[in-house]
Amino acid sequence: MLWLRLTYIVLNVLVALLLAPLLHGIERKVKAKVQNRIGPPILQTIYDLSKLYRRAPIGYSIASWILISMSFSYALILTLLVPTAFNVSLGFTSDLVLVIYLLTSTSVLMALAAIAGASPYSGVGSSREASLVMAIELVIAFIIGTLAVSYGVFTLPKLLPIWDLGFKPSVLGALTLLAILTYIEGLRLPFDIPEAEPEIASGVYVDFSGRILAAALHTHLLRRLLVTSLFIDFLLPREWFYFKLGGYLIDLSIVPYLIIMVLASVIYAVTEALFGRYRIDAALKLLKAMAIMSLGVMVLAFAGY
Amino acid sequence: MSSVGRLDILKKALGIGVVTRKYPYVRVEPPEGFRGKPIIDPDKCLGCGACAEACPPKAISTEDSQEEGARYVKIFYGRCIFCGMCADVCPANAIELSKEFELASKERNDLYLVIKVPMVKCSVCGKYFTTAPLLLKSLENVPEHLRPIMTVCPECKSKLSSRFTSFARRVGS
Amino acid sequence: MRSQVTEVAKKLKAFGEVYVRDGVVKVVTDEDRLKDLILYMLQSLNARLATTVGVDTRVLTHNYRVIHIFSIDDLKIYVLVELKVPKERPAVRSITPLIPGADWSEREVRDLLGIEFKGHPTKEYLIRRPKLWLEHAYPLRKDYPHSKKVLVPSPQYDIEPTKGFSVAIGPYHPALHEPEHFELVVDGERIVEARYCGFMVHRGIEKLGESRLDIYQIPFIAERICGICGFTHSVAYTQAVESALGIDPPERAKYIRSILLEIERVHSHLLWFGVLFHVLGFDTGFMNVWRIREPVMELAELLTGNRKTYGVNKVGGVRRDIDESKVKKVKEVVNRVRKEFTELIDKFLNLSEVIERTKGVGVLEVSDAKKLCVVGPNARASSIDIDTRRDHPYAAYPNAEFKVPVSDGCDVYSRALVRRDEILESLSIIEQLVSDLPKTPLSVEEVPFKELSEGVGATEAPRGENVHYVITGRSRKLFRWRVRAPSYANIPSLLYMLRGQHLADAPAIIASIDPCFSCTDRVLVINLRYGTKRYVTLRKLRSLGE
Amino acid sequence: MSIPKLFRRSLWVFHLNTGACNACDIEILDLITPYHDVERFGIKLVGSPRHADCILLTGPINVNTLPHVIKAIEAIPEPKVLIAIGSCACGGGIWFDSYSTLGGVPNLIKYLKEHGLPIPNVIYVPGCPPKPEAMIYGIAVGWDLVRQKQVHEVKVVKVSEEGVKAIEGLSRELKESLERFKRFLRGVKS
Repeated sequence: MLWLRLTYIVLNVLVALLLAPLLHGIERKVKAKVQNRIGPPILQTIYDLSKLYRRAPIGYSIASWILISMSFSYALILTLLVPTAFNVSLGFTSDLVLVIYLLTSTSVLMALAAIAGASPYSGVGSSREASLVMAIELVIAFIIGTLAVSYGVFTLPKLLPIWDLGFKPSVLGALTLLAILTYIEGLRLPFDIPEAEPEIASGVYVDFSGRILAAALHTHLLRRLLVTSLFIDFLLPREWFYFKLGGYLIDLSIVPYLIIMVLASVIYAVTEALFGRYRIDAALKLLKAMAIMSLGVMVLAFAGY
Repeated sequence: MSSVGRLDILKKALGIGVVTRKYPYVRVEPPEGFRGKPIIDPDKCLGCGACAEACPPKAISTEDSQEEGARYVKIFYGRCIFCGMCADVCPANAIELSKEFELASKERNDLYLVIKVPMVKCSVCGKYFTTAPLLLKSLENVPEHLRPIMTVCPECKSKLSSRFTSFARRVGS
Repeated sequence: MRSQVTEVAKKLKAFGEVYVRDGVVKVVTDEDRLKDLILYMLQSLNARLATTVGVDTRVLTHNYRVIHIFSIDDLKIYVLVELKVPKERPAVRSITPLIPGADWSEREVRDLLGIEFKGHPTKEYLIRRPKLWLEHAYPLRKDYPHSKKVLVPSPQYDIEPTKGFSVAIGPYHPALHEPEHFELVVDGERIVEARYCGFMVHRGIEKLGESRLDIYQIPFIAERICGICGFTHSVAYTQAVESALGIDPPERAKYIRSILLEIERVHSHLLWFGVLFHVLGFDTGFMNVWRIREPVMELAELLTGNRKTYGVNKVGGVRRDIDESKVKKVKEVVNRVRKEFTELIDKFLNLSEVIERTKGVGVLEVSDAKKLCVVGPNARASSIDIDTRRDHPYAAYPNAEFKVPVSDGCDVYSRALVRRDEILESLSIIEQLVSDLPKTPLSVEEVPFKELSEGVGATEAPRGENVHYVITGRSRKLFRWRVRAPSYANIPSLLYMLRGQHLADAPAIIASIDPCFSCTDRVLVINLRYGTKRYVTLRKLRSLGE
Repeated sequence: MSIPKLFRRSLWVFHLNTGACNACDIEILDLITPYHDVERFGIKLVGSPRHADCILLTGPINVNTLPHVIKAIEAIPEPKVLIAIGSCACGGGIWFDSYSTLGGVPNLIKYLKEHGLPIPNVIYVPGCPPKPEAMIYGIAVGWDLVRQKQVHEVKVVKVSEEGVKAIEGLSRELKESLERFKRFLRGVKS
């Protein structure tokens, strides 16, 4: 059975790598439809990334090359931990801490790589990315904290899905906050401040080019996919979709997972099309309010509800 | 987060639907009177060069080559601003602005339209001095007996006339 | 109007000889009487400086001339203050200490003609680049051939490193589709100080107008001064030449000119709304407003044969007619644009994040606006009620009633409101003018040419008052042609607006005055992001993080 | 000299205004709006030359912008494409011989050759300003999607037979009258 688990894990990583740009393509298509235009083909982001991977970077500093490849590999490790297409993950105790660490460090490494670029735009972009992501990760940490506290369990596979572990008001609060956060974590429009193209000329990415830029964009898309699938894993009862085939356990939960992910990106795209961009201080004010709420929910969890 | 306003925007946007024109798969026809590519009609062109004179960006140039005995009127579409001054000043209405606007090209040489106009030799010194159609057109309003003089180039004409006058003075004195 | 002109002329006699010709009063004065003449005009006549013109008249009178053009709005007249400048070491007293608005035009005359201005606050160049331009190349002097390049044979490309930590917006910045350059010295996200260095789009328009082109070809170069408000320049130019030669174009030509001017204002303001929403990140607004704008462009293409450069104007009249079928199409497009625009624009403007990023942002105080002689929607948003269509009526505006929207909000939001009302006014003007087009020929038969006569032509461009000053030369060429575009007066006001604002709002503020840099020949260079390598110290990183 | 195969499906474009009157620039922005929407071809406007594959150059390359145009061209990773938009870029426009402009992309390429700098593939899109469809057509020509309509053309003006004979007849007549006049002169002198 070990080799079956291994194939699932490898498949999991591959599907995540391909699904992230695909969902972004769907988002761009839906956003275009809302803006009364045809919009790019669904596979457009995959074409962009494949073109960028084949192009050599120009005038890059070694520091940004190393930092970006580190952040890309962190994102790959993250796909091992969070079950996306198949209900399988490494699943050792307190892997949630690693999930939070990896999520935070991918964006911090991106900010550091941007500073290495030494242009004023990337400097400002990295400062925005750093401050924004700190606020978001704080809220995610509180949410995962409440889940762990309310169920007394600190390994991810045991937490999934929430239905079997019974419902508590604190868990409900945590999950609604996580739902809003999956939108913000993806740095979608009101919050796409670090790479605000018209303001600071795609701030964080301004100095990357060719393969480095491809890796940076791919990491960014992967993070979006993983946080959304983290949220969906809590709700999706994957056991229903198992079925036996000659002694082996075939996991078909990829089908509902894909349907929900596509639905989620359509909803995200429509909301993104209807928003302007917040200024950094307005965004931080909103995130501070969410942090206080999530702290309240955590206190609720400690109190035992 | 005034969501009511946003939903109206969404409703209106979806109501209008996709408005993209699928060019280049669908042909786009510019309206009447569109100022497109200026085209010279070789049957009417006299090679007089009035258009080269009037062209604000000097996109039309004329060049006489003595070896081939022809004047080259060249339009460089790269610098043409499609203003229509050449069409206004052309005495023979040989230039008119077509509705053609797809002029993209990979080589700069493709952007040239060259009109080769045969020229006429001066019957005294044998140098090419004007184009044949221009000479024929200007012959119409020259009285019959003076027509032969039109085939002499300006320099020779001035030399001849100066010799005539000096001779006349000598005879007169 | 006659009495006011003679009355002003009598008052100005104390300062020098006075010449009067239909609405233009010229005072030839000298340096010592200049100061109190300017003070007199500022205080009692409430005049506003339009621009300063430097003319190389060494061929005629062995000296240079500097002419300050003032506009007295309530009396509807222009006053030209002329100073003679010696030939050897050309220098004259500067009026910038009295009127800050004259700073740029005086520096331009110094750069291009080599006339020194005594007492001018800054020594910085405006157009020249010391490292790029030849040392003693003064292009606007008559002896300088128009096709002699000013480029130093082998310029080096080292771009001066930024002083302190400054973020430069431009020259190739996605928010601004033109190469303009603002150096914003930033502390964290807050702008401490803004420096503007422009003049990258300087194409030597005035020199070409004097040398290679004759008065019939110049409307085409005037139209390409600015790609968005090109037709206002060509109308201002033709009116300047017509007032210099004493021609009065037929009524129908005036109506067609006004109709096309208003069509250009509608498309320019709609474009501005799109750019503002794009800069604020609200791309759906940008897409929708530009979708509404597309029929206006196609209407212009139907009427004039080209979407942008109308090419319909010529000295003494118009080259194309608007016949019955086109009038119907104009009315149809006007109704459609009005319906769609009014439906959507209010929804876009009261979105919470749009309001939050435009209300109270980029404030220009009324006193600053007056001091800098700001024009157009910027001035009208800071409660200065000036509009050339009403103050110096031209073309067919006298027989169209329209009100001039003014607001006292002084910020980006009120500029948006002023522009929204102006679009609706323009649409109603187009409807009024198109419905009763008079039956007259399209242009004057022949153009009598007078040598060495002056003319001032002004129009209300979408961005403000647009002044052209013309001296006619010999054989249908011009002796001097001066263009003062509206953004020329608006850009200095930007430096007041940008101080103390958020960096994220800088593009929105810059876009709020709708700068048209190719209008003002003014754009500039920046230290390109990969120009100089500079590593950020830890202390700087922390200061960034606040 | 067309757009490489690599960019057939995804062409990232950087807009470089070298002192243009910005009629072409707002037509480039028009390409993104609903009526023309070039994103359906995978074309995207990017904020930094390093991300770009192709430069949309407008304007007659003003002297003051020259250092930055060269920096921008160098900053594009190989292979790079340059599309000259509008008559200012293709041939210098009305200001081709002004003292402060280089006079369009042909002179820029000559300048780059002199200084030994990289020369990109060039596509010319004439027009003042070119219609948005003309720009899409230019990119389609670059992708070899469509046949290029605008080709170098030489037209010869034919003169009618009797016209040529008339001219010869007149010049023969003139030569005879000149001969007669010379004989008359010799007669008078002797």
